[in-house]
Amino acid sequence: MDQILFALLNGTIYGLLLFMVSAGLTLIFGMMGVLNFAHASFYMLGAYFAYTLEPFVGFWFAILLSPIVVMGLGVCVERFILRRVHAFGHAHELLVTFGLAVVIAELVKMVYGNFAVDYRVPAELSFAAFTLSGLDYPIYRLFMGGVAVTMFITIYLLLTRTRVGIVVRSAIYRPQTVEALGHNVPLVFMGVFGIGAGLAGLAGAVAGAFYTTNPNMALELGVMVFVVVVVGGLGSMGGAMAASLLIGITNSLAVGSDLRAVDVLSIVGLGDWAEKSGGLLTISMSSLAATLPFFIMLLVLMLRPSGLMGEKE
Amino acid sequence: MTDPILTLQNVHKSFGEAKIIQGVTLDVTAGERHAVIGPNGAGKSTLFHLCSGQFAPTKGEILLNGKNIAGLKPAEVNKRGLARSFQITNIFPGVSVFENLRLAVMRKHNLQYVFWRSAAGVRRVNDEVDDLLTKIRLTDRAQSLASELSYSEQRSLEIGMTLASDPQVILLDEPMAGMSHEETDYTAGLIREITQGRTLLIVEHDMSVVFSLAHRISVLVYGEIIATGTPEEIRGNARVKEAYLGEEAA
Amino acid sequence: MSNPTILSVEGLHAHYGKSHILHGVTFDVARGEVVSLLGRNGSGRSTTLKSIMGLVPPTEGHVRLDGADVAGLRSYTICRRGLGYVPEERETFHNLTVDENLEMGRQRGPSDSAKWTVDQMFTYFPRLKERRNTRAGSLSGGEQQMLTMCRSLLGNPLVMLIDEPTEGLAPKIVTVVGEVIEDINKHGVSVVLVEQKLTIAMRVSHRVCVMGHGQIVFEGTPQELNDRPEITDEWLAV
Amino acid sequence: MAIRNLLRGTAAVALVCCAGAAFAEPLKIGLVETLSGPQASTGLFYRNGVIYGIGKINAEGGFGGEPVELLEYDNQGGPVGAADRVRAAISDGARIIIQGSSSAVAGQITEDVRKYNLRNKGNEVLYINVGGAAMELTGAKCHEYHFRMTPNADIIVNALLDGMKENGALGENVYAINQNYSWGVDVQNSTLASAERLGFTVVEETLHEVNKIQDFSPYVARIKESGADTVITGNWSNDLLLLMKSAGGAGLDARFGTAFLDQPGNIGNAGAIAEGHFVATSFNPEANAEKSKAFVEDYKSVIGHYPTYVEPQGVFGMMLLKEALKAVEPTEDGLKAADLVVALENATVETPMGHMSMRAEDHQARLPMVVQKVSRDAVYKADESEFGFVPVKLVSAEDAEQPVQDSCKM
Amino acid sequence: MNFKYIILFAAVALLAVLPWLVSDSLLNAAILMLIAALFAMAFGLLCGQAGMLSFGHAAYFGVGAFASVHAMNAFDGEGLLPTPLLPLVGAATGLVSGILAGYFSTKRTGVYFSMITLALAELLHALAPHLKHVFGGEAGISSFRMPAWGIEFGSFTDVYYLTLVWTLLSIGLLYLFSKTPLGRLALGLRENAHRLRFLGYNTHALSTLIFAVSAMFAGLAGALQSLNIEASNYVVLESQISTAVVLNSFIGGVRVFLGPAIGAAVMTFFGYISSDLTRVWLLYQGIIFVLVMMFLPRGIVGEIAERIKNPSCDGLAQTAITMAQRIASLAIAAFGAVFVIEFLQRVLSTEYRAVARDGHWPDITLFTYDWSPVSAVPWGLGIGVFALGIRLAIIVNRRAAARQEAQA
Repeated sequence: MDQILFALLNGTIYGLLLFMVSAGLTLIFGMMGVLNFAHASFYMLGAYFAYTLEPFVGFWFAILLSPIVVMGLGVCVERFILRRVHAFGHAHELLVTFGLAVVIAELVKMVYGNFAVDYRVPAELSFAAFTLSGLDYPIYRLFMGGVAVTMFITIYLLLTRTRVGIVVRSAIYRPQTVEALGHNVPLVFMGVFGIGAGLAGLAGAVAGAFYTTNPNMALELGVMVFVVVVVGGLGSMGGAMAASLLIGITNSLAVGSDLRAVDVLSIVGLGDWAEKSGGLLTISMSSLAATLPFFIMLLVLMLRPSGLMGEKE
Repeated sequence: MTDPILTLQNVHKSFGEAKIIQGVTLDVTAGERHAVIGPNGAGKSTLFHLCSGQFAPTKGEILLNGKNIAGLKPAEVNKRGLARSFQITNIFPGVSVFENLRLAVMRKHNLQYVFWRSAAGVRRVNDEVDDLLTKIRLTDRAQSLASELSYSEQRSLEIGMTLASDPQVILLDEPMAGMSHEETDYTAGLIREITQGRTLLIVEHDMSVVFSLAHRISVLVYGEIIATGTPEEIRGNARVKEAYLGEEAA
Repeated sequence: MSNPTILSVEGLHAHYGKSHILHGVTFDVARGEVVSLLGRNGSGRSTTLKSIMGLVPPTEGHVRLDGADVAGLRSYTICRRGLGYVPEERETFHNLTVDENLEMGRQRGPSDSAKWTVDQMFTYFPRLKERRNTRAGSLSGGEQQMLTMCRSLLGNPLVMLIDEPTEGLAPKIVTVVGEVIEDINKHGVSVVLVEQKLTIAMRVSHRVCVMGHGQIVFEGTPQELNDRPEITDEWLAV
Repeated sequence: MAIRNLLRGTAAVALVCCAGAAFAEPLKIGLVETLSGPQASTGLFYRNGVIYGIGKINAEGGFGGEPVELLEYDNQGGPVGAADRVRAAISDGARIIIQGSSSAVAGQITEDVRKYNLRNKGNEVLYINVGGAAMELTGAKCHEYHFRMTPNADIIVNALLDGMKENGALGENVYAINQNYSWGVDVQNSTLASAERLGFTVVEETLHEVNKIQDFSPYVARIKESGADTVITGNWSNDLLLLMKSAGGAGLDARFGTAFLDQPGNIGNAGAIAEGHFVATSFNPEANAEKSKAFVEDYKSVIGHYPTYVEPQGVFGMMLLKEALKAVEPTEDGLKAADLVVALENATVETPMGHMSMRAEDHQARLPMVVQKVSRDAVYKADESEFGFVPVKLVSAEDAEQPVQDSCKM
Repeated sequence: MNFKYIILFAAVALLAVLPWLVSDSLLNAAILMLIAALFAMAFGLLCGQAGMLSFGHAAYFGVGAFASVHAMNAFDGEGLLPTPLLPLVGAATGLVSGILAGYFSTKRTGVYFSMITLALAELLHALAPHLKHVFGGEAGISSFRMPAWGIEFGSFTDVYYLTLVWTLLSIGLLYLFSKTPLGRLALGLRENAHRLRFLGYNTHALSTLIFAVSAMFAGLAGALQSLNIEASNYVVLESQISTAVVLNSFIGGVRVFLGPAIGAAVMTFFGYISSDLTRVWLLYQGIIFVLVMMFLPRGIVGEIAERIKNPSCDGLAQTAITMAQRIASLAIAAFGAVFVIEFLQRVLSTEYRAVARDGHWPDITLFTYDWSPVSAVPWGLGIGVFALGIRLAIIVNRRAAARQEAQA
């Protein structure tokens, strides 16, 4: 029982991390229709900037300042690159962000080297929150979860309770009408892109200390973030949250499970046959964990292309 | 001119709560030019979408040559002999005019899955495209990109493509929208010419066109046909006038 | 009309892609005046409004609002300078509540414009007050129309551009909409109205312009139009 | 043909001029390493070691009186790029191919070299493998022209387990967690095979996806539940770091035995969490301190830093090559590969850790291993942290040696 | 028109005599370029002609590669499938997998289509390591090119001709395909799939077929690669392979027929040369790609074709001069940028950092000169040259614009 509880807890925290990174992308995708390939790069930059700033301003200010720097970068990307490419169509926008992701990854390697940098959870946060069947639960995990939840609540409140939030929500659906009502939509787009990048940066600054800050971290998370956005549904914050948790938890449960298709088939008496045919049937759930998100994405794309909570295709 | 070729029987269409078409019954006789008019939002385009297979009606039957086509896919409807044009120009902008028409013509010859011979080598297709080009008077623009045509030329091309499958019934959705006087006259002549021997169902707002072109007119208001008749009958119909000029219902 | 001109449209041309929709539209609106644009579908009335508003950028011509040329500006600037626009398709934000939709419209507006409050809106349309926390998507067509008008009005415009406000509405609501237009006009807001229902247009307008083929083909008072049945027959009726 | 010869002639003239008007072709060695892309980090370390080693070869007269020329190729991280670069290297005149990072690339190169040699009898090339650790390279895939200068999984795991046992760090319940590919499987098998000899039970073994897992806590939970007191893992890079951090964060009370804990960044990043964990490699500067000191200082003066991670391995491989080259007489065409094969099989070299030689049966190097522990007491600190590696056991080449695999048929 | 054929003929002739002209090493590069070009052409059919942006084309390339390796091992290059005909196996496998994958992915359009192709490829890539008997684990599957038809297939030259024949043949077939009714309909799908439906076409079937044909040629390219390196490894299924073909094709120009092929050949050659020259060649590749997307949205070949089709009113001579000026000024800027990047890379490298630890900054050799990183000279030089180049480019552009203004 504790095992399951543990898996659920971990899956939730991992899911929340995914949410932190995807939150910005889902806003950007929803509003501008751009699947931003460089989004995970902002996540990586967040971690690296925080690492760079930490010696000067300390951990707390570092994780506060780093997202702001990333946000500034995001604003520049939107203003000087995406806006220029916009006229050539969505494919070009998508591809230019892809090129950007390559450039950012290479620059990071050039400046910070190829190995993980020494960016760590500060000592005052390295203790156990509680113990569950003999295992400590690091407080930092809860902190990350807390940041994600706070982020979710803040975005939610911003989107629903503030004028800017209302503008953003309506601009997702009817940008022209919004503009005709006196709102500077290009500025809003730029702002949303910047904030989206900043949120990813915050996620990086927070998670980079717990996991590792290395030049491949964007690559590792990049595709997963797409999966979250597509599964959750375009522009839907709730959808992104649901999809993140779904992927986080299935992943965590799958990793801990040795179940194989053979075992399921032997219930109906096909065990021997399956054992003999081998291949996919004899691979355990845990080895397939990495493929699950793609299965989920395919299913969603086939059955409900607008995503779990998306409103338009 | 007595056999109905296209028949709508008590056709309904709603989108969620909104009832757009509320029980339309209409006979279009073979060989006639039939216009559908009505104020904005009356459901004319929806009616076309229903006939051409874009939407399936919520209720009711649509018979083409006596066979129900309601709910069939657009491609299927087209194969059965009904082709349509679009209100907003709907062509293949990045390829030549010739190519546009060839794409449209090839279907009829069942060439769609052919990958062992050159499209340019099929003489029948080329001849038909040339024919169409002449008909829509675009022969000298054959090699231009469709996107480089003027607006009215694009509309002509649109009509040409509709014609390509040699359909029995043609649906034209506002073919004159956005045209100047001269262009309108030109296109009206074109439509008259090309619909010889076919059945035409047309939605149009330019009344001079409608009245000069149509044999019969149906007036659609709030998803219902309030009158069908010859141009003279329609002109004299009080309910029609009211619908158009908005006398409030007492 | 002794009042000074508030909106002056001069030689406006506009294209939708390849299609040349407006062929030099020219008309003036005086302060406090209601002008109706009449004409059949496709005559370019809606495009005129969109073009004034900057949604379909004019390819040629001028739009002077209170003396300043706003042609070619982005529509949010035009809005802030004092033009309110009520689109034909209503375009309420379906995922937002009525209150939020109204909030979307709130702008300071030019200094000399009439000022409006949400409460005033609710006096016009009490129905909206009852449904203020409902999502706009679930409102009826009439309610959505009221909502769009209120939304634009809260931008405190000098001139309201209203596109087909009565389309598809029940007669009772049509009357209400007509009255509201008259009332906001009394507060000093000028109105450019595109309207299919001639009776309403004739009743609320000070002047009417009839459009055909992207041009103004007749301009005059409702009375003058009444006196010219051939205009009505040629350009408006069946 | 004429044009081609002309071009070649010009190229040769150009080369000769550059080489300082010497007449004999110098021996060319092609380094086909991962120098760009996500896995470039390790490749660059092998490169350092090889460059240092070649420098030593040239310092002692090179080959046939000519300095050896090192050609560098970027295999772009994968077997496909490697295949292509090996061919480029050979056509540029390289007679020896060197590569280290990634077993997949090594697998490709060894096959390519074998095929090339089949087709070009009398004009063979050699593959010096300084890092590919997969068992099959000296097993089913072994051939005459492949030489592994690096310990394989068997050697590493056995040395590691022995060292841990001697230091009382090897518990009775061992958990084997590895990456699901040949290397991980090899480590797992070696661990299982040693259980009886060293008197422990492998309570559970896990193979997981390679470099795809962000969150290792589910695995840590499983380790905890299994009751293991020791974790043996061949994981490298992020997979090791994240596993360790996750275990540290969860307060998992288990000792780690690893093969790649010394990868730069690991100690700096894991900090105190890594303290007390073990790693077995082929070098530690504190073992045989005097000899080692001379080596590391010299290395630093050339490369710029103390040798770390896989660098010594690369150097030792080059040292053995140096000895072998000394024993070979250049022919008219330069190096005759078959001669070098024999020379390598008979070569012995004294590395700072002890003597190292090549086993003729499968071309697996016999080399000493050092089992080390992460500790604050280390003289040489890792990653500018307060931790470093303290040797706990130096295993001689003879003791470290493991039997030849049956599958190897030269 | 004739001019076009002359160039084409000259290019083919050049390719045919290439083994006599270049070294083995370059010939090897040429083989890679041909394979990349064919792969890009297959992608170009799908993306450029039919408008479907696939992010998972490595899957079909990969299955072709593996199928042919298995066939190589099974037939030993004899009997029904002698070595020269092995690519047919790749093509067949590509076709079959393309029909399957195409059926699902073309059910959606736009970015959703892209996501499905991405998901399918990632799934295959994630599963491949576990299916060891098919994909051979991380060591891959190795094979041996057996002699056939009296040819050894041992030397570069043999392999080069084998690749060349198949690539030219395939590109020729792709060209002919684009002329067939189905090929023309691909354009229809790209331009307006909605309209096609109303013309009576089953667009899903059409898309699936086009997808399958594209996958078939991708599989053929994969098979050629297997033949070339005599092995296959599941890394060919990696997303980098999928994205590389997208980048290559767009850099060349995805809408012009030979654009993808030329883009792929150029970029492959660039990678081949630069990866040995500089450690940050991926950075340059990324920068080139971003710049092409921003300033040459039609791709390099596409832009040239456009210039030829719609020559500016300047006249040929003036256009050529302008182009030359533009290229020259951009080359100056590029030199400045490369200088700064290379210098920065050296300063930041671990090697240099290790040497420079004690506050002493040794000189760095770059382009045969020694520069001190703490002096302003190298930085100023690099940035200055870069700025100069950009400035010149702006001046050239302004002049061209002014001339056009004057003539309009």
